[in-house]
Amino acid sequence: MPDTCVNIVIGGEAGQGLVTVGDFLAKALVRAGYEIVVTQDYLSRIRGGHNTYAIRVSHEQVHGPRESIDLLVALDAQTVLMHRSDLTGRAMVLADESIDRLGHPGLSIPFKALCPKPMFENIAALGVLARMLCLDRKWFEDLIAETFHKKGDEIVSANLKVFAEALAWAETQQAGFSCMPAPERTEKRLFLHGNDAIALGALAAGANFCSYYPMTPSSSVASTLIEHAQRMGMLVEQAEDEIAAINMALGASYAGARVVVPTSGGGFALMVEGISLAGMTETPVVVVLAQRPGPATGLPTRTEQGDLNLVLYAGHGDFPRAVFAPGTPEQCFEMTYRAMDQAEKWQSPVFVLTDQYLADSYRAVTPFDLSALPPVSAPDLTTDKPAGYERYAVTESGVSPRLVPGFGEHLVVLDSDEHTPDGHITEDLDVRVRMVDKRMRKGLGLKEDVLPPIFTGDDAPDLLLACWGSTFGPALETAQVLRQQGKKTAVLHFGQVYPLNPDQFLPLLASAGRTVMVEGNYSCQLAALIRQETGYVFGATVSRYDGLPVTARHILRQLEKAN
Amino acid sequence: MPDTCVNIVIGGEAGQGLVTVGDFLAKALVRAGYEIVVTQDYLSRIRGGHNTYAIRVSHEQVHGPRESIDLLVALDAQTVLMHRSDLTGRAMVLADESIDRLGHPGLSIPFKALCPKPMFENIAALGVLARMLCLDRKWFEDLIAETFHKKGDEIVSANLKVFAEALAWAETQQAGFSCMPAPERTEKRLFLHGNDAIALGALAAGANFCSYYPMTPSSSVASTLIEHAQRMGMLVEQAEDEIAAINMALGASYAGARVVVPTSGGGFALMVEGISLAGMTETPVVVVLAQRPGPATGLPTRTEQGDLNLVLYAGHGDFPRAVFAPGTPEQCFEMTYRAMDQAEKWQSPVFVLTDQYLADSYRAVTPFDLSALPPVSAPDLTTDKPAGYERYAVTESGVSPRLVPGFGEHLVVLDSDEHTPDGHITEDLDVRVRMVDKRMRKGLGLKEDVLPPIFTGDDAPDLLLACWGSTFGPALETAQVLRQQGKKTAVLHFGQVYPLNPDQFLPLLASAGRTVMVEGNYSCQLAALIRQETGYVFGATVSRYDGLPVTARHILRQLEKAN
Amino acid sequence: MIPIEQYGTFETAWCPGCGNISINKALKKALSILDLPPHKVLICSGIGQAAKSPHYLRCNCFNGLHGRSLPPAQGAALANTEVTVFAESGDGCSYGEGGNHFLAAMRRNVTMSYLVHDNQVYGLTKGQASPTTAQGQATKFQPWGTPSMPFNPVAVAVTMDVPFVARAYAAEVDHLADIIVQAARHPGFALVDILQPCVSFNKVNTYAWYKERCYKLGQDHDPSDWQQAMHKAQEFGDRIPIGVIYKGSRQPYEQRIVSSVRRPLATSKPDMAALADILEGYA
Amino acid sequence: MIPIEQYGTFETAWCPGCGNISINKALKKALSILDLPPHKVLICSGIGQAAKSPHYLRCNCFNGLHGRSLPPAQGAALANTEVTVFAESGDGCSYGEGGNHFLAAMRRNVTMSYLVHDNQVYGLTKGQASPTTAQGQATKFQPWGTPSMPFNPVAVAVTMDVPFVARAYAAEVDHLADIIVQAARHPGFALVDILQPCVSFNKVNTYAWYKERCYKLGQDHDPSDWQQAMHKAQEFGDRIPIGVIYKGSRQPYEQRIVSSVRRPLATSKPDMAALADILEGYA
Ligand SMILES: Cc1ncc(C[n+]2csc(CCOP(=O)(O)OP(=O)(O)O)c2C)c(N)n1
Ligand SMILES: Cc1ncc(C[n+]2csc(CCOP(=O)(O)OP(=O)(O)O)c2C)c(N)n1
Ligand code: SF4
Ligand code: SF4
Ligand SMILES: [Mg+2]
Ligand SMILES: [Mg+2]
Repeated sequence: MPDTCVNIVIGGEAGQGLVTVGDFLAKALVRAGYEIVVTQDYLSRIRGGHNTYAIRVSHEQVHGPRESIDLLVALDAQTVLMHRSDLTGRAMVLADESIDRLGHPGLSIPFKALCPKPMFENIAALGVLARMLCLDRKWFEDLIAETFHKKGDEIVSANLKVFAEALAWAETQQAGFSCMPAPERTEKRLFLHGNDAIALGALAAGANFCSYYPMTPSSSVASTLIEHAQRMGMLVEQAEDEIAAINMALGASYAGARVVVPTSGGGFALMVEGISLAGMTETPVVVVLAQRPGPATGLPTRTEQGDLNLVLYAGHGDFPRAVFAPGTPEQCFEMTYRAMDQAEKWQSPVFVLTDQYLADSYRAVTPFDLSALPPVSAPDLTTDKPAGYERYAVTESGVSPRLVPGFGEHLVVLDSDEHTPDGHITEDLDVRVRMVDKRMRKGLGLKEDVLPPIFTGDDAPDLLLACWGSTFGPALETAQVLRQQGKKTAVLHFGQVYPLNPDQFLPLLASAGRTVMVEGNYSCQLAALIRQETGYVFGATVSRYDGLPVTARHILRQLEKAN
Repeated sequence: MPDTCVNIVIGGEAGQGLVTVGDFLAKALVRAGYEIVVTQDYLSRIRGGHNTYAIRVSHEQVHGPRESIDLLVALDAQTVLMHRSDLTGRAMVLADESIDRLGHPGLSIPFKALCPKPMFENIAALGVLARMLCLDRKWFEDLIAETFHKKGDEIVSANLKVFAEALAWAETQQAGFSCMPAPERTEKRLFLHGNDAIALGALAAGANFCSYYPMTPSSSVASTLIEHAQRMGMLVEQAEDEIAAINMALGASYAGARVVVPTSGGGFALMVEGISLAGMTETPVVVVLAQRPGPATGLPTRTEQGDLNLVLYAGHGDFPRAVFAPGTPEQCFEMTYRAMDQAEKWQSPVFVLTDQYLADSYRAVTPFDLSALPPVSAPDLTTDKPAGYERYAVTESGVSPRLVPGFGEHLVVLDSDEHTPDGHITEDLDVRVRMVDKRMRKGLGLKEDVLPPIFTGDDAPDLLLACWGSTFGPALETAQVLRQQGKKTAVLHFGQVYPLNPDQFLPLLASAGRTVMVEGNYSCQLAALIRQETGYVFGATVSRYDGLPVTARHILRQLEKAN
Repeated sequence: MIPIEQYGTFETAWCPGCGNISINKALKKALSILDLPPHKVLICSGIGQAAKSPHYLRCNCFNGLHGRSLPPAQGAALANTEVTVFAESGDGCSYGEGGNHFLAAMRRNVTMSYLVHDNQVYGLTKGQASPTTAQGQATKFQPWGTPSMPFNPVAVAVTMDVPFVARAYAAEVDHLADIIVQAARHPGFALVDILQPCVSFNKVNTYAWYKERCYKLGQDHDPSDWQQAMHKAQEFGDRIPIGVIYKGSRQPYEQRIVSSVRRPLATSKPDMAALADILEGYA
Repeated sequence: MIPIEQYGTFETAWCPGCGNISINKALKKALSILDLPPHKVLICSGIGQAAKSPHYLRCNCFNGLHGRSLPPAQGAALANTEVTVFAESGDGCSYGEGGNHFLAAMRRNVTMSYLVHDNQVYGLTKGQASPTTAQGQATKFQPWGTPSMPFNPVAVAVTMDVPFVARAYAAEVDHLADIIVQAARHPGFALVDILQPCVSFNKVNTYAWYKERCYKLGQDHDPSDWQQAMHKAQEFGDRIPIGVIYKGSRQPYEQRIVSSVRRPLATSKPDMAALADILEGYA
């Protein structure tokens, strides 16, 4: 992989439009059939500062971000200064002619000359990039037409003109950048980031109610839902705070809606009592928690995997739950879909844990086969025997019939206090025991349904890298590198981190020469959970907590240190 | 113990005054030199229903509650019906003559004849009880005088008269109850329940600010503080909600107050983000969490030990903390005192976990030696070098100098975002790593300071009962019973449940033939934590989650089942 | 009119003489007048003595968390058009722990009725000051007198142009029932603050205290006149007006919901063709 | 008067032209007039663009959680009499997430000043509707228009008899500085709602929009007259009055604190003799 892929980094101040350039380019690359991994690194501010948008691209599968830069698009002088040490031997720097490239090879672009107005500079940059990457101009021209379509033909052609002129200018330049191998694929792929995929997965599963309170990096789940709310008939409400968001969702779920609640760690911390209410009242709810570094406000726009413990133990008292931790946009879609089903099936709170890196990471995604999706559990609307209906009838599975109020003569009674089978408050301590047992039995069902971790790589490997959530890709890349070095390596990715079914992974761990858990947090929370549940102790752990995504280079360096 | 102790249960409706009778009697017993364990079992309502106040009493040490009843004071007919199956062979039932004793031996008391007004019935009952228990009347007479002192001499003598007449009437009755052996001790003891002791421990350590939101069973920590606020100069404020309570406390702590925040599980769930803020800003705070059964509102007035996981993992992101779990009122005092010190010393959130049973359980407590208390850490008011002051200076221990704002020219800057040593918001990712490392280093200090678990009983025992918090007493009693049956038994009580120092207990666990963890929750949370931290797996677990305190009988039965 | 018996009779956990008992009676009466069978009624409550109310009435009931009666009520009302939604809770729950939801619900204006049992004290937790306790009033937890000024929910609701604002008195059962009927029929968010004697913990605001002070608003009060309403909302002392204080006409939230949302949501299934088309848009 | 330079100059993370910059200037000016050296100033803030303010000013600073500027401010003000306490945050933080604390602080009336940077939008999270966003105003997250009615903090504060209530405009730096000085000098809780243009996300309430509407209250406005104050508090449309809207005279919380509490609490040590005596009482 090292040779065939190119890492493009666009750097500049917030507000300079680097996301526009990045999104455009990344989407064009996907249309052209390339594989990409986008990494967005930005500050908690609206203008100024220094942000980057990195696109790692290849004709083959790419798994994660990379530090070294092959093509640096510098929207300001700062960008050259800050990233020059990461430039590879073949690297080129693209910048306005007013910016000092500090002697690095590249192009000094005459933006002023190429653009009638500064607002066209992004398009001009794309023209130059199209040339540098030997991309067919049609990918860009199509995108320009689609994007500016609504603003009228004049705007479209003005942009097309700038694009063409920039491209033409670039063609006159010497600084050639060796073309990437052309991708073979021709099928359409989707251009999606993790949060898009989560929102779409929820919609596919029938989610029709979302209450949220804005918080980076979860907000784009809500905004994607809002974007499609009109067509999908979803009701989205911005709540006054996170407590309202979760309690409103529970009320809606009780009343028959299919609910999803996106938030981040600090917001989720405020939902802890509500989660306990979901557990007690057995009301389905899917909470999407997009992680960022804590404690407290921490680093609001960066990434971390530090909130696993929080979702595992959120809520006072014991009750079952499930926690998914997708590693790719595909998994974001599938697992959110499954989370919606599991929440309803086991009438429990279910979590989807993602993080800023994955949330914002665009990829080329094979279109989802909607017709192949399994059916999703749903509550019953009504019953033949309304008089005898008991919301909390004690059953063997622990799951009681869940009816929707108002659709028949049955009454649906929920209580946050301990309750009798018909839902009414009780202080009968024998009933209490029966109800705890009933609720906890659902945990067995959740465990039977658990998705096995994905094992990939060499059998009986010398080294097994375990990981969860977004660390999947970097672990895969590390394994690839090590295999190239002749080391039998495998990856074990936990896409569902709770419950755990030891039978699904203990034999695999046992088959490995050495096992290492890789986590994007300080204390290696999944390793601790696995030890708690199974006694298994990993040979070593690799952690990261500086706010950046785990990368193959990071893992390899830490592995060396640990040796 | 079985023979020399008497279990007195007073039963009746809420509002009938059973707590008055119970408190009076229990206090008289303590003054008379007896040992007691009080268990209060009440409903979440103000009038009606069925409550009990149980006093287990002996001239020797008593450790926990007991199910079987030797003396049943029935304030209503319901009480006889509900508890008749628990009566021992020698049991007596004391009730008004209008109440059917259902054939059980006892006394039918002519309350109407003995009391000029119904309000005197409690005092009359005490007269009869004094006689039944062969207690010196002076203990009661003193208490009557002290209690009614404020209401004037007339009320005092009216009550004394009723008491005397009831006593005299009881002396004329045949139904003798064999006198308990007289206690030998003559020193004064204090009549305290767990929450009293927690409040007093906090005051002794200099707590001078308490913000709280009422919640059973924590409210009596606040009310005891309020009772002494005037004399101790404490500022107590009822907040608008729990979020305000914790954040107000953090603001006060920052500004130089010594703070304590009492709450229960559901209220604490709302403080989770605030705990994370305490972790990030390194602001000392002691949170007292009085546990009750969850999830959600659960059983508001009953007991459980279900919130250990919640305090262990409350807050998003990693940061250090300490958790104390006292087992007796003495430990409540000592450990809250220590918690105040540790919170300040390590500038971290520190928890005192108690539960409804211990919170409400009065005991005879040896007076605390205030002069022997170790000094308590305190923030500095000012510095010689105000200009260079850095609230988060990076140090080897992780602890930075904590100054109080306003007492000198230094500026104290706190931030919930990641921050530079001087406290200002930063997005410098190297600083981030240094700050995480600094904060986490405090965890090592907290670990060095950890209180070892108490080991008591036979060395190299056949059976070792591990426990934490209020389960201490019942475990001790169980050990006593088993030892009498010839089984070498020991108890290992974790008074501090986090951090854990394995060196302090793994050898002890290894020395035992069999180990059993006893916990008042469904999932045995401490056992899971110990496995996570040490890999140690207990031979068996005993749990209880019906809302009642763990008792020796419960443990013995579960042990039998597990065999 | 539905026969009142349909709403059932229940043993309550309330103290004898508690004002909650009359409120429960009035609510049943109102539902009967509203012709709402039990299964068409959905009541969300918080935690406290008042919050136990929906257990003492046949209805769909979501007895949630302390302070959180309003969010689930709004969620349920938005999701389910088959039921008439009420939220019911105590003053502490509603104006203390739940204050932020109260503010937001007034702004949001979802059609539902909010029945607050205002006993000016925390009953279930044994008598602490609540947000409506009079300043200076002593309790076991506020032995030097409640330090804060009491909250006047009615005045704040009028200020915030809540479309239906009423003050009622528990002991005036028929009057209260009539107000509840009006509240339920009014589009948008309706607040009924119900003065409720707590015989166990509030020894100041007793039946006698209220009886001396409460008077019914008559024909001369025009609830559509904001100034008059504000004036009456602030009258709380020697004289306390009960009745409908204010009536406005703000557009309820439901009228602003995206038209494509098919309510009740329980019957709305995802349009997979539309979704396929949306996915195409990402290509 | 303290030289303004003492409060330092800082690089900010705000957008060029942001109203926060003028507010920061006005606050420094006010502190200078108030003669408060940096170490005698304590500012608590929440999270948001506005909440970064105390980092751009030499002072004691507690930059806490989103929505939670008021609880630590009150805690600090109660604990520490050596400092003058301010809370400063955005409209979302103050009236959205933190609404319940706002209600309680108004009732509690601890002496401190609350400076709310009211840009009628969530700035830091990129432009969602805030509680003060106009109904119907479209945002990326509210593409069909903000559904809720806007919150009028000034009117609610007047209704709740907050002793000092003002509305100010960021661009009127001297006027704002003067209001902050008055707020800090007034005993009890003081609210200053500061209209603040957000050049990045609020394209409706712009400098031009405010300039056209804002006018300074003159001598003819008597802030001690509640009716007049309420009238001015509700004026928010074609004309927006800025200045001190209301001045009352409620007793501040500090005057109700138990006399034995020795403030600042940092210097109060436990009286062990008293405690020994208390313990005796349990014997
Ligand atoms: C989060 C949370 N905090 C506190 C409590 C304890 N609590 C239960 S009821 C109550 C007060 C009830 O007062 P109010 O709402 O006025 O109802 P009332 O009992 O007076 O009818 C409190 C504080 C709780 N259950 N949950
Ligand atoms: C508990 C919590 N919820 C949400 C957020 C995310 N958040 C940060 S700032 C903000 C809104 C800020 O709006 P406002 O208070 O008006 O300040 P502005 O940025 O407009 O100055 C939000 C929602 C958070 N940090 N914490
Ligand atoms: S305590 Fe008060 S509010 Fe509660 S039931 Fe008794 S009288 Fe009613
Ligand atoms: S986004 Fe708005 S409020 Fe935030 S700094 Fe920019 S202009 Fe100011
Ligand atoms: Mg109340
Ligand atoms: Mg704002």
